[in-house]
Amino acid sequence: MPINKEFKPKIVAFCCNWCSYAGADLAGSSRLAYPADVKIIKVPCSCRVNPMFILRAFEKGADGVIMCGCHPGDCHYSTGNYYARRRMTLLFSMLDYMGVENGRTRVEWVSAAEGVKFSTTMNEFVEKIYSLGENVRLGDLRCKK
Amino acid sequence: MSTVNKAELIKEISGVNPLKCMKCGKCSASCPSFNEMDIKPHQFVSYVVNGDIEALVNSASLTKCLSCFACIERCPRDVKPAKLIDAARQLVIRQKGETMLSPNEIPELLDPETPQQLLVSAFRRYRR
Amino acid sequence: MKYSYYPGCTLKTKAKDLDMYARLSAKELGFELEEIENWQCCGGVYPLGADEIGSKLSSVRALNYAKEKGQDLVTLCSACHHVIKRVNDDIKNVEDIRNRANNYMKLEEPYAGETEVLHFLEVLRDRVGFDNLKKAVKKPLTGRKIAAYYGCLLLRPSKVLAFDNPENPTIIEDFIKAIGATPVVYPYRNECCGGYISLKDGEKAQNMCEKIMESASGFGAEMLITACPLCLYNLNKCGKLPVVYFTELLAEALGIKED
Amino acid sequence: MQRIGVFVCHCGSNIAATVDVKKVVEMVKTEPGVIHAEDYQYMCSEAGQAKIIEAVKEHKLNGLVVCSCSPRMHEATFRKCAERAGINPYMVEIANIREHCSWIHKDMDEATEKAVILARAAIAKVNLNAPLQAGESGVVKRALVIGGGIAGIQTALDIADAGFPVDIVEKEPSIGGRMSQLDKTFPTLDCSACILTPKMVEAAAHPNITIHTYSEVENVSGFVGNFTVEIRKKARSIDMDKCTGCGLCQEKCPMKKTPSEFNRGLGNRSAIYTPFAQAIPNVPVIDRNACLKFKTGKCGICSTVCAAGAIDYTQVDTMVTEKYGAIVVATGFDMIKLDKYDEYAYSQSKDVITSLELERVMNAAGPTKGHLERLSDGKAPKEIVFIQCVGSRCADGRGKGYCSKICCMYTAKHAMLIRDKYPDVNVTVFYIDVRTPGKNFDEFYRRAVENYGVNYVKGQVGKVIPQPDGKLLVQGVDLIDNKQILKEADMVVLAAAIEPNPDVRKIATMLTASIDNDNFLTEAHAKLRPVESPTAGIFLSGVCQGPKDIPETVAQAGAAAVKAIGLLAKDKLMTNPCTAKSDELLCNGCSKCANVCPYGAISYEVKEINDHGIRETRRVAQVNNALCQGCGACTVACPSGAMDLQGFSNRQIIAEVDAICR
Amino acid sequence: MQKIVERAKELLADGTVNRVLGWKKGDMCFNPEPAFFETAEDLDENFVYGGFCGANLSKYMIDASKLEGKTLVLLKPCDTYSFNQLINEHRVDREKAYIIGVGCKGKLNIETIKQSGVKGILNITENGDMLNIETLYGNTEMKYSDALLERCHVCKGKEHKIYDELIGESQDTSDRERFAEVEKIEKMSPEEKFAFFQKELSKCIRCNACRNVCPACSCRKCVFDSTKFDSSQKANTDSFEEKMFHIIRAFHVAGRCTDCGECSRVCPQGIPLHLFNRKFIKDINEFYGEYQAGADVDAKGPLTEYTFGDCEPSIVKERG
Repeated sequence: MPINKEFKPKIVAFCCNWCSYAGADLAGSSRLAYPADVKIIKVPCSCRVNPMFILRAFEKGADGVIMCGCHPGDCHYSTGNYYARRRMTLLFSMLDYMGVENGRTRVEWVSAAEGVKFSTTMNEFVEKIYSLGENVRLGDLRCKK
Repeated sequence: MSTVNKAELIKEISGVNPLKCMKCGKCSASCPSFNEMDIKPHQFVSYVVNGDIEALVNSASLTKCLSCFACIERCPRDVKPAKLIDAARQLVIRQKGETMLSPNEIPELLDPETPQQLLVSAFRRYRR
Repeated sequence: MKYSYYPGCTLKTKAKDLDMYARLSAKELGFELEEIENWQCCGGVYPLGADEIGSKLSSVRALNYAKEKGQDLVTLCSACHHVIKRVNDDIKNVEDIRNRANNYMKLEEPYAGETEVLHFLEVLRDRVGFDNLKKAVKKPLTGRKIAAYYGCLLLRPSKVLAFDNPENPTIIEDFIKAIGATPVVYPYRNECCGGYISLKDGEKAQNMCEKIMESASGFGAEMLITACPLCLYNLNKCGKLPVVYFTELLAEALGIKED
Repeated sequence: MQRIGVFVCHCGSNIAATVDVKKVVEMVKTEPGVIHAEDYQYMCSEAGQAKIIEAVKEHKLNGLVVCSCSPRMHEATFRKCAERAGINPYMVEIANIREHCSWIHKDMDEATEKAVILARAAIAKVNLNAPLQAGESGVVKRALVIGGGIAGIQTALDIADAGFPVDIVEKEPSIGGRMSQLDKTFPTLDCSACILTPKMVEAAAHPNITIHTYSEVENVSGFVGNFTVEIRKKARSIDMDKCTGCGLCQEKCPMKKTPSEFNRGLGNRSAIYTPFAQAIPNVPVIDRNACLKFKTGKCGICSTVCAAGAIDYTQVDTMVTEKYGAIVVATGFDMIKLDKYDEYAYSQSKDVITSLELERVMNAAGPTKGHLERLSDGKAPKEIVFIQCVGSRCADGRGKGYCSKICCMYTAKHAMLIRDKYPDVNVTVFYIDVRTPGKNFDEFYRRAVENYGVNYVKGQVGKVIPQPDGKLLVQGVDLIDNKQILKEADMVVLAAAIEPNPDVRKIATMLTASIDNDNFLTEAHAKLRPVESPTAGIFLSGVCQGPKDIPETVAQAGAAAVKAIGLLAKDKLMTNPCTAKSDELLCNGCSKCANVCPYGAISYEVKEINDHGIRETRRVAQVNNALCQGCGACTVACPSGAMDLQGFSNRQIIAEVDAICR
Repeated sequence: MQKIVERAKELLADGTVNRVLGWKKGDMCFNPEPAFFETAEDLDENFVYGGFCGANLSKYMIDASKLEGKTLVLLKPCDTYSFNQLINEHRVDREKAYIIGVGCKGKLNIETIKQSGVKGILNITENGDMLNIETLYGNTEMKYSDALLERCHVCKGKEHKIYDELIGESQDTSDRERFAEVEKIEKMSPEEKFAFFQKELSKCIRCNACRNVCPACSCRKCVFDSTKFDSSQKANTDSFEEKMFHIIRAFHVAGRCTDCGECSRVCPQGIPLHLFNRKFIKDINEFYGEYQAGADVDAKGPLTEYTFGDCEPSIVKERG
């Protein structure tokens, strides 16, 4: 697929405070680069991520949304990511069912020690979004001038 | 067919996940045919895991297993070694068409009391 | 009370006693065994591969016959019981086997494991009740020391057969008590008799049966009873103690055995 | 409307080398709510903080955005700074333009653009921030320990020594637990009673410890720092104040055929009994199911012989209600039932026993007075077989999936003790693995093999076959020799798996403490908070949390005590202000939030709600701020959006999303 | 029907219940509507129960639970799942309801009848397995089973899950695979899927009928009407809004939706809205084990439960 040079995707990453946000910090302090298109929003736990936030991001013009949390079993709140996992599985399945490319959404478990994983994940994800191009199927076109 | 595929086939036919085995040996401790077997019940699992299917299908153990289900009943990991040996036997029968019992042999094996059940089950065990 | 009854091949030939005394006793105890029409051989052994289907169909036919009659299915031969009970369990719990079996069968209403499979002993225990059996006994076998031989097929795998405690069963001992005799408990009663191996390796089977006999007589048994024609054949070859079908003793205790 | 100040940090060149900080300052000035923006070399320095305080005063700011390093680094610094400037610390947001921006991007334009966007997101959030106040709640300075085994005793002693009153609730007539049933302990082989009894006495005599034996926890309410617990003291039928513990009643009791629980049913006890000689308290109880007086009304011998007049047949259960600041669970374990393992002939032969039964057999106060003998015929055994992992590491639904951890060591101990005392007895151990991780543990096991000649066979036993002559034929396998073994033994000892005390599920439910499928209580964090339950104020001691040997149990008991002491030492608990909050007007009362709350922080109240003038009585969710840890699981589970998280509200997060996607 | 009326009158008369929640005759034979009856006369005059009484009355019990005394409510087998789910969520008070489980042999869809080409319908009467249809242009007939609502073709069974007493016989009318339609869509390419939903959802006029009728959508205040998410109701300006609305609505009822089919039944534009809910149900069954909301009053529900070994969200991609 030809890559549109003009295309600057908007990518929202929800990171839980305890693992993934710290993993992103580690990626930073290890100078592990990933594209500037990714913007991180801190949440206390992946279970705080309401599917409506993800839909909202798409509505407002995001081209990809990724959620990161502690590895299952390591949640700071013991069980939060288990609930998040079910919620996101169902949401992603529904988006796929409606014809939204399933590469636009992703969940990755990143621990506070996995700076490398954070960076590789973001690089992969951004590359995927570039290959998919602009999100037209779920965006509110009025928001994307 | 490669050995990897054969191992997969054995897992499929048997429905057994050999990786669940913790090598405790309770199958071999329970087996009434242990002494007649060249590959022992607890070893079936490693042969499948290591893909050494050739040795397994050529093993005398194939016909020594009595299907008494003692190993299945007692296995603490739900591995069911007898099912693996059954699957290996199936593999031989299905792929090579080999049989281990010919009808010609039968008359001399019979005695007046031989029940049908014995013939039926022996045929099912030794050939298809 | 009427049950669908699956006799199996051996009960029509070498094990006629097992069958005949069961029918007579059933009548005496107030239930009836209605033989399934056109039953086919169960195959003798439970089909080996998880992917096999054809060899399970004869069991499914018998099971569906009972279902259509609205009856429970009663078996007598251990092998038939083992095969039919396990096939029924597959049909009930394994979707793939259920679908494939039904694809072959082309029934008006698919068979999904509705029939309950009971061994004759289970009928005595769970439907008639050993207490009631005891009351029906006319000639109690008082003083006779009898050892039960279970074999493999009725007990294992216990998750499916759910017949009795697989390592320490009591159903036949309770039966022996009900007909007035004294049960002899011995540890080899659930060990294998050698099964089909006796066809080609008679010696091996003999060794195994000897262990069983030795253990039983060591604990004071005078005779063995069993439900399986193949076990009876193998044990009899060893010849140490007499071996009979449990139904024969049942008929004797009920006073309907012709001498 | 918020009056926001934005402070962009250079972090020396860490940020300023890649992000055009001046440009960021210019760009954010036009954002809604922003009154003031400036940059500085090091915002976190004293001088930087002084600049913030100055700006707050000068521009009457009430919200701050600091564009700097990660909030994990300096959020606390800037919150304190805000407090000094006179604004609420929760009116501060950090835009992470170092770790998430300058350090990972090279292109200045790109990094600057991203920094602006991150700043905008923070500004959008602060626009919706509300001042939050950390709440306070009091702490009742008293602890409850549930379970009076070694774990409970140790925890209680440690808390009591720190100066806090502690109550122990034990359901049996005496404290002491499993350890009191043991003969010797590994790896030093001291006599169990010799080291346990002094601790029991110390606990009984400690001025800060109250022991409720023959008692059970019936109800728990409240939350960390302030639990209310109802304890049922079962009728003992003895006046504890009058009884002198002389033991005459037990001696004279005619009903002596009740299997002794303490001796694992291997011996009998009387209907009026103390479980063992060193029992604390040394006051018997009457087992009303066994007592002739209670069964038929006739007898009363114990009452007649009691000089102190302590027997009271009319006693009834009494309830004690007490308040506690902390609760420690130390409910311990029992052996699993072996009814599903009849291949080992446990129920068929008296000479097949469990390891705990062997402890009683070897104990001088046990049913055989410490003589090693067969329970069937009293003969001395010559051949003993031990079978490991009976019901442990099972995935077949018969036993437990976990390793019981203590069996390898106690079997080595048993084998060694037997070989030491009876050198003519052969001991064979069938094992799957020998697991000896612990100080001096492997050395201990090797001693059993090398110095005592215990025969370790790698392999399992398939069947134990009782023989007509009373011997036991053990059919096993030696996996190293690849041979099946038939061994005649006189005794077989089964290392049965251990399982948490079955009562623990009921207790966990009362405490809203989480519990796993094996009935072990779950710790707050497997690595970092191993002695705390996720439910605040509940601590875990001993095997209730997972299999442990005595040294580990005592260590964990001490750790649990320290955690409890740390809590009790506080006068007030500060609560995290970022807690969930339910909007009563929107709440359906559907319980979805409570279903996902890991802390049991959500309860329901039926109350009158004034819904825009309409008064209605309905069921609404209430969040207990002392328990809520602010994960937010409830906010998403809530269908109506009534539940929201303070500090991370739906609108705040959506504002960030919008700012990023703008 | 007469039996129901007689019994209802008895229960009103002896004070067991204060009112009856049932269906009253509409202006046409095929549009009866839910109604409360408080007198025997009202029942005699206006009560109706027949093939067109598809409306699920469970949701009305939320309000009825707040009224004085008990309400007699008539529930069909599938309605009882909704009622159970509402008990589970504490939205209705079991003590305030007297439930008569009424017989059901499948409910009729007037649209199906109309689509078969019948015009100018005046009256429809049930006659055994047939429907006699009087029209402006003469009489015609149609098989009852040919005019069923979509949901009746995937009937959950003839058993009432909760009731105080039963009147009338029920019948399991299922004759289609419940998930066949969902599977058909799943097999489409992303482009086809998108086009399908684009076409269906562009019909939406945002009348909120689906939301208002849904027994799971019982929030005091809908998130679309609240300021909590900044997603206040707006007029639809392009199909995007409708996508959001329907995904969010389906997600809000995921794990709680009993698949009662009311949303599709009431949609004036004929959008197959059940395809959203049923997709979630199918996924839940596949990922987390069979689950039927409302079958068990005490169930926690799949979205407020978890297992350690749950599948990862990436399964969506792997499944293709």
